[in-house]
Amino acid sequence: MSIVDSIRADAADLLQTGRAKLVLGYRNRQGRRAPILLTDAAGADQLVYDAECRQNLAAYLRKPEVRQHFPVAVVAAPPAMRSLVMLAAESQIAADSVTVLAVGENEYHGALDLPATAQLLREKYANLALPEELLRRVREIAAMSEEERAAFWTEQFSKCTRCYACRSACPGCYCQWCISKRNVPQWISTADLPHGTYAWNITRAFHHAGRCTLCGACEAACPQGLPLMLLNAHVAECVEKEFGHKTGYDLAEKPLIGSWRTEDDDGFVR
Amino acid sequence: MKLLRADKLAELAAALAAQGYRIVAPIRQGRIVRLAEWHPGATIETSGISTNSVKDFLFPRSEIIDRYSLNGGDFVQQEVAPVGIKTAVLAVRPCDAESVNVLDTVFNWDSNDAFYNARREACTVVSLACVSADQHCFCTSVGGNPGSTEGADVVLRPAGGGEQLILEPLTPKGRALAEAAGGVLSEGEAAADPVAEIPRRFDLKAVREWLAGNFDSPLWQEFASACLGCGACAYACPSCHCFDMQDESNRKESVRYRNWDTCGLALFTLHTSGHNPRSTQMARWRQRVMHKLSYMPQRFNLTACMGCGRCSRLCPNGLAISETCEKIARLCEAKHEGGKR
Amino acid sequence: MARVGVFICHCGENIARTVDVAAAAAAAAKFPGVVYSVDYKYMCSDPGQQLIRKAIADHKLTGAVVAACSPRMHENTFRRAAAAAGMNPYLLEMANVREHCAWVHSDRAAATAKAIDLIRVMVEKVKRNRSLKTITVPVEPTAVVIGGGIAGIQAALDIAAGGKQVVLIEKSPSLGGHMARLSETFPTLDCSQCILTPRMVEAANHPNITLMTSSEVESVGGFVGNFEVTVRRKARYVDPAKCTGCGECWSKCPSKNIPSEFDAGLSRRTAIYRASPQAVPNQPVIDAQHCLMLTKGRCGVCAKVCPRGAINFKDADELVKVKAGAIVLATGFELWDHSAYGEYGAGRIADVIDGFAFERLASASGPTAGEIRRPSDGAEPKTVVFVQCCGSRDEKVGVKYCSKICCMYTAKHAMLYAHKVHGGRAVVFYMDIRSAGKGYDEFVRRAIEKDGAEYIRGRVSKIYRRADGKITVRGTDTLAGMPVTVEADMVVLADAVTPRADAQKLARMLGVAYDADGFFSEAHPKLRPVETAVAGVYLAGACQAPKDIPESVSQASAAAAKVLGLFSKPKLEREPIVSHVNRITCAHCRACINACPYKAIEDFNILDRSGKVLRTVSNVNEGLCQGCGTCVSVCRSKSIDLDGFTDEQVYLQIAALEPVEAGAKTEGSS
Amino acid sequence: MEKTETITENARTGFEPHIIAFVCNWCTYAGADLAGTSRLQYAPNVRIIKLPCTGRIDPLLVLKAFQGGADAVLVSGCHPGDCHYTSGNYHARRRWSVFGKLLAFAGIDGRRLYFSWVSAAEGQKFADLINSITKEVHAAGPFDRINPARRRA
Repeated sequence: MSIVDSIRADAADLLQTGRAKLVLGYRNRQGRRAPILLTDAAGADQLVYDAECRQNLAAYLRKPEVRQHFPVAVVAAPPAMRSLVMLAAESQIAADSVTVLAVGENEYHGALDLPATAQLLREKYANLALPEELLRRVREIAAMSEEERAAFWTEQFSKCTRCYACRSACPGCYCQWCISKRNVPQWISTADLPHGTYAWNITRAFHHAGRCTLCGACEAACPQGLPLMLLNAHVAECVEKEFGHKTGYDLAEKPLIGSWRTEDDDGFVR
Repeated sequence: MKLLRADKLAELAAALAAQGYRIVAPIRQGRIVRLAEWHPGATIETSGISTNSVKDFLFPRSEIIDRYSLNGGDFVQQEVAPVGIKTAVLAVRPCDAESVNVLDTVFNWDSNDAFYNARREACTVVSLACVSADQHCFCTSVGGNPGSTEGADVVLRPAGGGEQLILEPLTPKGRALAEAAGGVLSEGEAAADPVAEIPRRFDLKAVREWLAGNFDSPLWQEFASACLGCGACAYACPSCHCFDMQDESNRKESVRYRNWDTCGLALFTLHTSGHNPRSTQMARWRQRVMHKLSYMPQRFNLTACMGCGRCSRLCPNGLAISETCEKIARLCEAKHEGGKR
Repeated sequence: MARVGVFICHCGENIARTVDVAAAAAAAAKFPGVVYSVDYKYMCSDPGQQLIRKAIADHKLTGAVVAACSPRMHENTFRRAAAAAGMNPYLLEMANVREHCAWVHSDRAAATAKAIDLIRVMVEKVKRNRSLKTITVPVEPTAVVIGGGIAGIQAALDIAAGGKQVVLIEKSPSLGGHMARLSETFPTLDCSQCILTPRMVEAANHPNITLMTSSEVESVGGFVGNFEVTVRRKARYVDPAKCTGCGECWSKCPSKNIPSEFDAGLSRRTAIYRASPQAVPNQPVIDAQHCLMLTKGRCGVCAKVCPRGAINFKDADELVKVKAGAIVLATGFELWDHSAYGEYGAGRIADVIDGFAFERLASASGPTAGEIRRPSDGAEPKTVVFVQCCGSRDEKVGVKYCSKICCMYTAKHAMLYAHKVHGGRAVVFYMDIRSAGKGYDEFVRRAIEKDGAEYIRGRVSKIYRRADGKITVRGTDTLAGMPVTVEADMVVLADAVTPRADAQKLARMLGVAYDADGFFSEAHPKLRPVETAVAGVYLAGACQAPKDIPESVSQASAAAAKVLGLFSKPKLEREPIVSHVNRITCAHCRACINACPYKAIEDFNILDRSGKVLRTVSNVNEGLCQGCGTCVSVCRSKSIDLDGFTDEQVYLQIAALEPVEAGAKTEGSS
Repeated sequence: MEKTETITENARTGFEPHIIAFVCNWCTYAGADLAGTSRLQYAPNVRIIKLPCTGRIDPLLVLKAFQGGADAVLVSGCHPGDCHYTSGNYHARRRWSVFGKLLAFAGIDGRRLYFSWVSAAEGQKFADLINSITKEVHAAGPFDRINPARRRA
């Protein structure tokens, strides 16, 4: 049975048996993939799956309209699976509220609960490689002078319209009150000028330090084509190198920022 | 008629720049095409449609509209003069040109917005008729068409199978631009290429009627189910025009910014009390559709959707106002037929 | 609109010399929100405080900034003044223009500019200060005293006498510490044990004192008024409830050849032993390293001979939790190890001993019953060289400070030697003689003039043993300006007094600071010498700095007074610098709960009327929160904030420092 | 002495680095006090903002400082193991390790952002630190022109 057929079958079964009241999957829309929220088994045949499915559907779990339908099932590739595990570790979803329709690299692992998903990730997807091109560009920028880097990012951020598509596409951005909404004090200016866009994009990247699963949804969502994954990949590399930290593999994971070890890097401190 | 070789757009830009115009045109930036300030060397993309619209140059994402200096305990207000830089916006789509009418109306209906008007008066819109379209285009469904000259000061029409462009000034500003273009243009005759075929996707009248009577329809939940509540659609939309005011200060002065805002974000309608009249994404998405297709027509007899399709092209989650309208239209037909029987 | 008053202190000349205080006052007067600005010679003086109180009343101030010394110096002074004028004390802040400005800069213009900035920063903060109410927490009226030497005993007895409970924790099997090992004490030469032993017994029997010997502090939790101290009571293998201290066991114990710690290795003890005949409690313990039963599993003689069946080889360490309102640190000192001095024989010459060894030789209860006999062959040394400052005042190899007590005990040693070995020759090498103290200098003079100790000013450069057993001591007489060589039979080194090796571990458990030398730091060198920076933790004795007995005892009593003061009220008032959660915006990611060092943040369920859980959020327990603010930094949605250092306050403080001339003007539009 | 050098350099270039220091109350603030009571002279370019603990020093504070035109920012607290609140500085250290690298990648590098441990006993270290940082920022030059976070209105 093809991956798509298996997903359809499991989705229909989960909805019929009531083990899921809602299935988050992908559909076809004018030749592109779009999320679909199914509550009726009859609709299962609308589900599709292929490499084009780039949205991280775990992002929907913050929507009150979706949470009303717990337990839900989510079609998820390894990065999205990591997001789900991370959300559970950060107490955003209860382990019994989500079933994962786990799609691996061209194979389907079936309908798993979160512990099984975490185990699958540890066993089969412990090392998800990032695109060479992305890593190459990260090196490229790291090799620039401070002035060049500043110029590069100033140029990039100047395109940002502060539409927050990056935020809404990201499962990790579940705060009802994002820092960007805070106005007493207004740490992050809403003005779409360098100080505002720099503060927003840097803070976004930092808030995902040790939490980003590198799914790429933010960059894919950005209407202005900002290379957000450069920031995410750089930070992810740093935290893995410095602290051996990779999020989304352990339901009991402690947050990277908010825990410590005596042997943490001390070299940069005078 | 005035003609321009299609591959000489850059020369037109250069000529106008020489005459003191700031040139804005669709330019490729990485994986996207944006309307941006043109500089010699940049190639102007005439196919497809830019991610941003003319709006960016008439109603910027952020602008300072007031300024106070601090002197000890007291504020001293500083005049902020509206600035309009003489600008020619080249080769924008007819739907974009049309959208300017909406902005003109909104920024002048109760009071006249000096900042907007200064830019508007200094701006000459040169539209480029569409000979092709993609599956997201639906101008014909909302009263526009790929050859429309609404809101344009100058229209460019592809001719001779795209070899040539026919340049037709439509307004005094347009004629002034043609003057400034001077030698780049040649006199001659050419037959305009046929404009793009864009099928009508729904009956706008029927949709309006449905909207007027179905504020509380359970269908909205379904329409909006995939919306995650960002502002991508509104900020790309040529006619969305909502803004927010923010004061920022250092110890010398305080400035008042006018920044884009959108009904798609939860904070937009949040009251100080904590109450939010549009507490769900459903309500916010409904507001967006209603505002464009029901409230604006009622108030100004204007459709605030140009059918440019930007929102559905950009929406990370595949929402599209056109798709919603099609669904509504189908409902109406069904009801209609049901009524017949 | 805020009404802030700014009060700039000259501190006599201290601030005014470098900072143009008048100019600063004039500048401050122009800050938005400042309605009154003044400079004055001594703000902390009575008239100075009067001035503040009057201004608060006259100008209806909503906040005040005192630009003067460090807040560590006078914040309380000025906040009390504000309170006296009816202003909430937390509406007053200090700008540190003395330590952080006037004293560290010489360029008057630059210093004045900086002072003005520092004042503006605090004005901006004060504008957003809220009135805070001090938090009251219940106090557990029990004190833990760590260390059973004279300082610990004294502190424990004084607290107990004040009617409060004390848990006295001693690492070794017996109370008494170093003092119990001394022969006589300067300057009166009264027998150390004769004066100490009664105090030891009193401490052991006092109804308000719980004695825990062979015990060490494992961990410390909680905070002032509510500490929880976990104590490891080490296995002693002898049931104290049954043992009568009859001595059958140790007289029969086969492993007899263990060097006695108490006697500085000059005598041997058995595996089951008492530290000394005067040990308190007077009950033996088994030394597991040397007990045949515990090491090899055979023997068990003591168990056989014990008439009460008190021996229990199965005994194990146990962890005991003690709730306490205050902690007194009295962990004492140890001697610097002179084996670091190669030129002094690197500790390998048997007859080159330290002060404690000599104390034991001179002690009637010692291994030689008070006769001076050298360790190597038990012969009576005819010539003894005493070397002061061994390791002290030697930054390279030893310690840089003066160990304070060596001059006095060396004089005592010379004196005791003269009394015990008639015709013996005592030579003392010294750098300086520091004998300040009641009857101290007279005591040293007596050693020199009456008891004929030869004092040579100069350092000893080399000590080595000759083939014939004599010890050659080479040095210089810096007064005579010539080299000196003394042929000695025994050498006594006055080793430096150092903090205990494990003192820093304890300091970290408690969050108590320690100085560069490793001694515990007092809260203020002059005004708060027995307190630490950690509320509810006090210092007594040589763990803070080298001290002699009377000093240790008086500090111990002072610490006891502090503890009794703390215990005098059933509830304790605490600075209200605590975090608060914004329950509307908290996303319950639990980052703060993970990060809090005090486990002060917990889950909190928001219920509807029917009791159904609507949302779960974080909640701060004010009693446990110590106000570090770590939670604020890990909160991504800024749903937790810290009173006294709120986001808004800090934001405005930073904004107040923006250089206004910088920052190119650009039109806001694109 | 370093400070005098700094001053002569300043005289030449006319550039006075504007440095904001976020320090903890228990160690570095007290260390700065000790520098004062010991009358140690150091460059007058640093403005201290006191917080209870490095644990409280949020990256947003640093961003705000740079928005406000700081040429450099110093964050300083208790040595590892010495935190008055037992572990605030450990939390801070990890946070800064990550945030520092992120900022460097985004155009605000190590010549603009400094971290240090200065205990209550290290008045001399504090004075030396301020002098050397002031010198280094001096060498790096004014940040305002290229500062990507700078607010320009």
